[in-house]
Amino acid sequence: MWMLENAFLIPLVPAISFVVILFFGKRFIGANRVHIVGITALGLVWVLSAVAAFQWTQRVENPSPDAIVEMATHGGDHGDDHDADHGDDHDADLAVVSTDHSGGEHGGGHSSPLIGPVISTFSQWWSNGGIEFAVGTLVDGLTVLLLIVVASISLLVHIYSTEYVKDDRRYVHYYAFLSLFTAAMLFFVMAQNIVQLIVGWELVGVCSFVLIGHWWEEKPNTDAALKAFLTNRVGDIGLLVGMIVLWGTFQTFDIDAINTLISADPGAHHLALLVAACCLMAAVASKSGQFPLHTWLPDAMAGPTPVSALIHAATMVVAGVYMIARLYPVFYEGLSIGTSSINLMAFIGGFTALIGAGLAFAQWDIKKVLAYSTVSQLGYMVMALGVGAWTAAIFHLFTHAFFKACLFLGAGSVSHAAHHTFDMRKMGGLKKAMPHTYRTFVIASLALAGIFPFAGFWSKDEILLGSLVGQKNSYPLMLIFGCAVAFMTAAYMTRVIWYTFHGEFRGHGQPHESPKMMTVPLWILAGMAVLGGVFNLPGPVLEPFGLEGLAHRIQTYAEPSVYLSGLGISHPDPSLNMALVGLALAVSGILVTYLYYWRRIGLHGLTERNSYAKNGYTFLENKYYLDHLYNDVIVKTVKRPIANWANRVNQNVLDRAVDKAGETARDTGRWIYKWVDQGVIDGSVNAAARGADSSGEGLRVIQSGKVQNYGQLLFGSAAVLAIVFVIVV
Amino acid sequence: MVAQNIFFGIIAAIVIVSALRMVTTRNIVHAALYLVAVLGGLGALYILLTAEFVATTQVLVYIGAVMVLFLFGIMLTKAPLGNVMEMTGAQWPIAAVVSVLLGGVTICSLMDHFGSDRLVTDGPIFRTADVSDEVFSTYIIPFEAISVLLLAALIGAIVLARKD
Amino acid sequence: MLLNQFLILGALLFSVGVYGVLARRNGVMVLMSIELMLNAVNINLVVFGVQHGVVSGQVFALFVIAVAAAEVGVGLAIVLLLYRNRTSIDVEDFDLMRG
Amino acid sequence: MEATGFDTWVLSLAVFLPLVGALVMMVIPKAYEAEMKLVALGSSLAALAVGVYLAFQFDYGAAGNLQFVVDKGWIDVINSRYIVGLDGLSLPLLLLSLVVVPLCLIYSWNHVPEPGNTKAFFILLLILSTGMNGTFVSQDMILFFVFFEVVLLPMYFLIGVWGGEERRYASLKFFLYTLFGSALMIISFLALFFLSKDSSGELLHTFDMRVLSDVAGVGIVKSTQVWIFAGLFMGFGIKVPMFPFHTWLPDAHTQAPTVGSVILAAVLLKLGTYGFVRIAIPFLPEGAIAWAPWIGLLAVIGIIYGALACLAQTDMKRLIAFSSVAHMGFVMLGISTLTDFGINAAVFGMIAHGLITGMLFFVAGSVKERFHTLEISRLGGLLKSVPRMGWILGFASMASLGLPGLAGFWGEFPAILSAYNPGAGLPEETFRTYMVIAALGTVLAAGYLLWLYQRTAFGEPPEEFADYEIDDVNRFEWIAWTPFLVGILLFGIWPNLIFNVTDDVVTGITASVEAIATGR
Repeated sequence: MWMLENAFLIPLVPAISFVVILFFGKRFIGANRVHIVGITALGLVWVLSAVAAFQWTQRVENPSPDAIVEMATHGGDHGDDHDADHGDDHDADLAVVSTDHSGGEHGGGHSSPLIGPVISTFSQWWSNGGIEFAVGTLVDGLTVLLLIVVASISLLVHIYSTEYVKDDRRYVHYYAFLSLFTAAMLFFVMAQNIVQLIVGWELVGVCSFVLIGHWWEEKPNTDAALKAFLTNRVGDIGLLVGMIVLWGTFQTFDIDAINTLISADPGAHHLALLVAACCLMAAVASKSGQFPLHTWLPDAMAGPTPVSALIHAATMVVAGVYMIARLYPVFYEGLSIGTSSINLMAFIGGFTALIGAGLAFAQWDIKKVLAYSTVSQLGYMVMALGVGAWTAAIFHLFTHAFFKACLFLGAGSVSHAAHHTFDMRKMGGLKKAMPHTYRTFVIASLALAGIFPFAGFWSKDEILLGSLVGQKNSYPLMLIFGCAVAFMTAAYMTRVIWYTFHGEFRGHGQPHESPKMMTVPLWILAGMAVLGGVFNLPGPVLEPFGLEGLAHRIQTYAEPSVYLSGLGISHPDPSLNMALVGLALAVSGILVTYLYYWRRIGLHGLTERNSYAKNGYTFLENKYYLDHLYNDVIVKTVKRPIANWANRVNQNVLDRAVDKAGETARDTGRWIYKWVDQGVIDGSVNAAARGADSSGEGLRVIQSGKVQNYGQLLFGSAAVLAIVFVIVV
Repeated sequence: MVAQNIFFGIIAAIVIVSALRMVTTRNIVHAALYLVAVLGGLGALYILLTAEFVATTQVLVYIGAVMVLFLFGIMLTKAPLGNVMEMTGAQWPIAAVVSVLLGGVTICSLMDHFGSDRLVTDGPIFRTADVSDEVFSTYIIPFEAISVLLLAALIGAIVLARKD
Repeated sequence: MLLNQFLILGALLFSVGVYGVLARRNGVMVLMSIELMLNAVNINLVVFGVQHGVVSGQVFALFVIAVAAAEVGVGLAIVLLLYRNRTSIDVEDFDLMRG
Repeated sequence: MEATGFDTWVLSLAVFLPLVGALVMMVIPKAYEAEMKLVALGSSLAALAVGVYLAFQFDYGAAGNLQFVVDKGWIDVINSRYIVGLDGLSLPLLLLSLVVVPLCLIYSWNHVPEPGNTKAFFILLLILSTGMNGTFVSQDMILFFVFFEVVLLPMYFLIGVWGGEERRYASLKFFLYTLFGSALMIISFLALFFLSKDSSGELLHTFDMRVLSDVAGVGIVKSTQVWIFAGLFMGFGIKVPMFPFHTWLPDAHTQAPTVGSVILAAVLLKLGTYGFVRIAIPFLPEGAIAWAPWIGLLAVIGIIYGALACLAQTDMKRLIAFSSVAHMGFVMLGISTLTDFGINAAVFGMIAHGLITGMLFFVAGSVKERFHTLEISRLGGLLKSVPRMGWILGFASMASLGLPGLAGFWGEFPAILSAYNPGAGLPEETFRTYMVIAALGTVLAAGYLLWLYQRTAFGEPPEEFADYEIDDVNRFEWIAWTPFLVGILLFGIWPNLIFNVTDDVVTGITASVEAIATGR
């Protein structure tokens, strides 16, 4: 367990790498070779993370006595082999730990003992008014999962970047900040207290700022960087206030303590938790690109593509999701996730997923499609958390990270080939020229679309299932949103593939396949996109192979049952019907889009049949009718008015609102400066000076320079004072 | 006692009237002469108060020396002898108010404080010898200081009044 | 005889002197008025000396007379100097300190 | 506790060594400029060395107590004594002041601003140093006042002689404004002198701050306390400066020479907040409780207002000056909560603001020197023309907007945090509102700083400077700036370096306030 207790080493390695690259890179290593330092560091991080992950699984499998947390009150075991009816049994389940939970291993319910996180604290960070707390690490399954995700993707991005940003004007800075970002993100995920959470949160934000603005000579890039940072800052108000409310309520910064306190007594502090949860939702909305603060994310694509893959798709943007997961008791109790059938988080998540997907149709920039897709998928995760499907959300986070990174890196590869453009209208027909990119892109797209058996299918299925079953009540609206998004996701990804890889090449020059340093990471990620699902396969799937023991690994290892069981969170049974519905939606999405973009061929064949065979009139007319319906009504309304409308709202209302807010703030500032500061306040000071001046003018009359006048004053005032004195005394 | 009172009344009247005339007359030489009257009257009052040496000094120094100085001053500054120059400034009402206030408050407080205290008439009488003893024993240092002051004033006056 | 007789006389003389100092335009007249004020003080000194049966009242009166003589000497010298420089001894002409 | 041996005069040494240096410089003829500079630097470095000695000898276990105390008769007539002492509150600020002055001397080593005259410039800086050091260690109100005012004159001359175009106006405004506050302050000091009673009701008639701190205004009725506090509030609040008494600050900062701005921002503004923590609150707890909501209100107005004003600025230095108003708003918000958290945060905020804003002014000064303008619209592409300076500006901006891991955050976050649970006797809802508004201020801070950074550092350098040969950060600047940069990073990573030291004193202060508040 050494690695779990000394997890601070993991962020320390890239932090050192940052310092080395930034300060010694150019001079001692050579500007073109700094990536060696970065990749070595990341490799080390990956190994350490893997060790940590392994040790964590050991801890869960063979818990040592000190790892087991005894809880007087906690919820029942909600493994899949138990009844699906978990309605109200979590209120008063006082069962002793070991009796009720012994059979959990094959159903995917958490194993019987509640495994506590590994908390180590180091030097005292703060002592302030009697409250002292230390910087430390909290390592549990969730942390370990994130460590693996961050380390893997960061490592692959490091490797990929050696080609992608080769000969860049700021190669050294690029690698330095890639390292710093990794360090900050790793620091963030193993935060032991909420102050550390805030610190890590802000640090990843600033790295994102620096990397978006990497090519700061061009104004749009810096605008995007500023927008990203400022939007995040807006959310940070919520973060600060929410965290402060938590502190005020529990008088501790310790994440473990806060979670334990809530799960020990779920009903208490409901109002404070509600306030905290709503405030923190604002933070989540900004960092994880949730409606209505998602507008920065597409703009953030101004940064180098590997950065987009690492930061704006796979890791940093899931910080919000991670924070919800980390402080899940706060949200669960604050937003009454367990008892409601709609709540703020679920709605925001679902709605974001929907509008993100809608917007993805209207984009011509391949990276922006992927960006909106990211928005949409993050919404999916938030929605999953909002309906109480904790594991599903984290599972989706895990799978999404890989296939979205793959997609982004694939897009980067395409642009690398097509003369650094991201405009899909200048692509097309790249299938032949770049087969590796094409294949990995398609695999990742299928994963994203949720096609069996790719990774996305499993995680998406769990989310839909989660909203279908819910906790006490199901979440019908979320289910509808989820299904619609599943359909749309498949559709827009098909569109991207059509425009990018099929048809005629519309750009200029000769497209070529990217070098190995880029395709190898693509294939690795594609592999994960295929296989990612195995980490949390439902039991029934594995039963035929006799591998039930491997079911629900993420649920088993990652879920912080020590907190969640106290809240009584249940896991729904796998449902074949739901899976089929989800799959059908995805497939139909692909099919519809396929028909639309290949419709010339379809229409051509149709007219041929119209002219040659008159027997199938009705059917063909129906077919035509369907075609018409798909084309002109569904696709066109979705594609044109709705997406455009959403786009317009996005651009004109929300985006304008941000701009306007900025402008208004500046105008207000100007106005206040001009009128209040310079006018009133400064003016009053000047007026006071003028008053002194004019009274001075008055006094000048007295100041005649004539001795006798002074004498009059002297004696007169002496007399007056004497009179006063006489009267008083 | 009555005689003393009568004398005091006469002298006081002369002093007051002369003083008033001194500050109101338009002729500067007249003013100097009124001052002589005031100073002389005061000398008489000192006699009345059994301060013979002070009275003598008053006459010698003031009427003998200071007045001569003043007259010389008047002559040297070619002050008009008649009423040609307006002797009183335009602000005399203010001055009057101030001095009336000052005098009023002083007199009021004097009345208030000393009311009907009688002057001690049976106390010791200090002759010139007593005064000189005192001056040359207890107050020898102030006396010397006064000497130096006079010397300084002498030199200062010469320096100031020199033509070049 | 009342103590107040003398004191009030002194006070009256003093106020008259103040009036003279404040109202008269001629420099020499101002100096003369100052003499008036000094003499008013002298009366008080002598009277209180008598009242308390001490000799120092007279001594100080003498000192004041001496200082007054010095003051007149220097004051007249200044007036002369002013006259020589400005051909005027009107104190209202001297307002170099005007603010 | 009375000190013994060397310790009895080591503190006075730290205070007066710069003054000795200044006196020595006065007798050196102008021609020996190099020697003169060495004397100036030597004396300030010697003072710093003494400060380092103090820091090592300081008993951190007893940081709440005064150490190195000297108590000697001074002005017996008014029972004012020469009392100096060092505790956990004074130590960091004294060190800050001791560090800043030699760095400023180094920075102006070869380029004393127009119209030159190194001798006078350095002498003034040294006198300034004595005044600042003295203020932080004096434990007698008259002594405090004397040092407080000693600071004023050198600064007046620094601005008035070596300043910009409008230096006369700015220096006069600075001088008069501060003097006005001081006048009210001394009245309050006198009132404290005459009215303070000990617990048995005897009038104390003392200026001894230790005694007054102990009696904590017991004998003074609340309404009187409120008035006396008002006087102190004006005196210190103007110095801070608090909205709406801040208008001298932008002018003074804009017109002052670079090192003047740096010292003004780094140390001078802290005299005001230090006064609040050291004098106003412990002496008059009831007055403090009555005033705290209003101070908090002015503080949050200052935060938002300063930030909005920043957004409207076109001059870099003026923008930084307004940002001071906003940052000192956070400090005052922390103080107004009357909690350990808040006041600790305020002390931290003072030091952080000193380092960060000082650094920003240094950069602004160097930019001005190279480009001869601070118009934001005329600058641009600093990262390209002077990359190192551009990076430093970015670093300082990030620190200034409160990025965690850098010093600015630890002044802001706990201050906001403390407003959630204000001290006993204060309205909770009001302060929670302040908390939210203050949090909003952090966004605006990010807005104006990044906006500044985008327009000055990003992009291509403007045409008009294309032909210039512009040097990047030079050696003297590196020497002067490195301690600032290291400090910002160090305190950001390890905030307990300061919290640890100040905590004991602050706990003592708030304990007495709380006792008063709950004892009623």
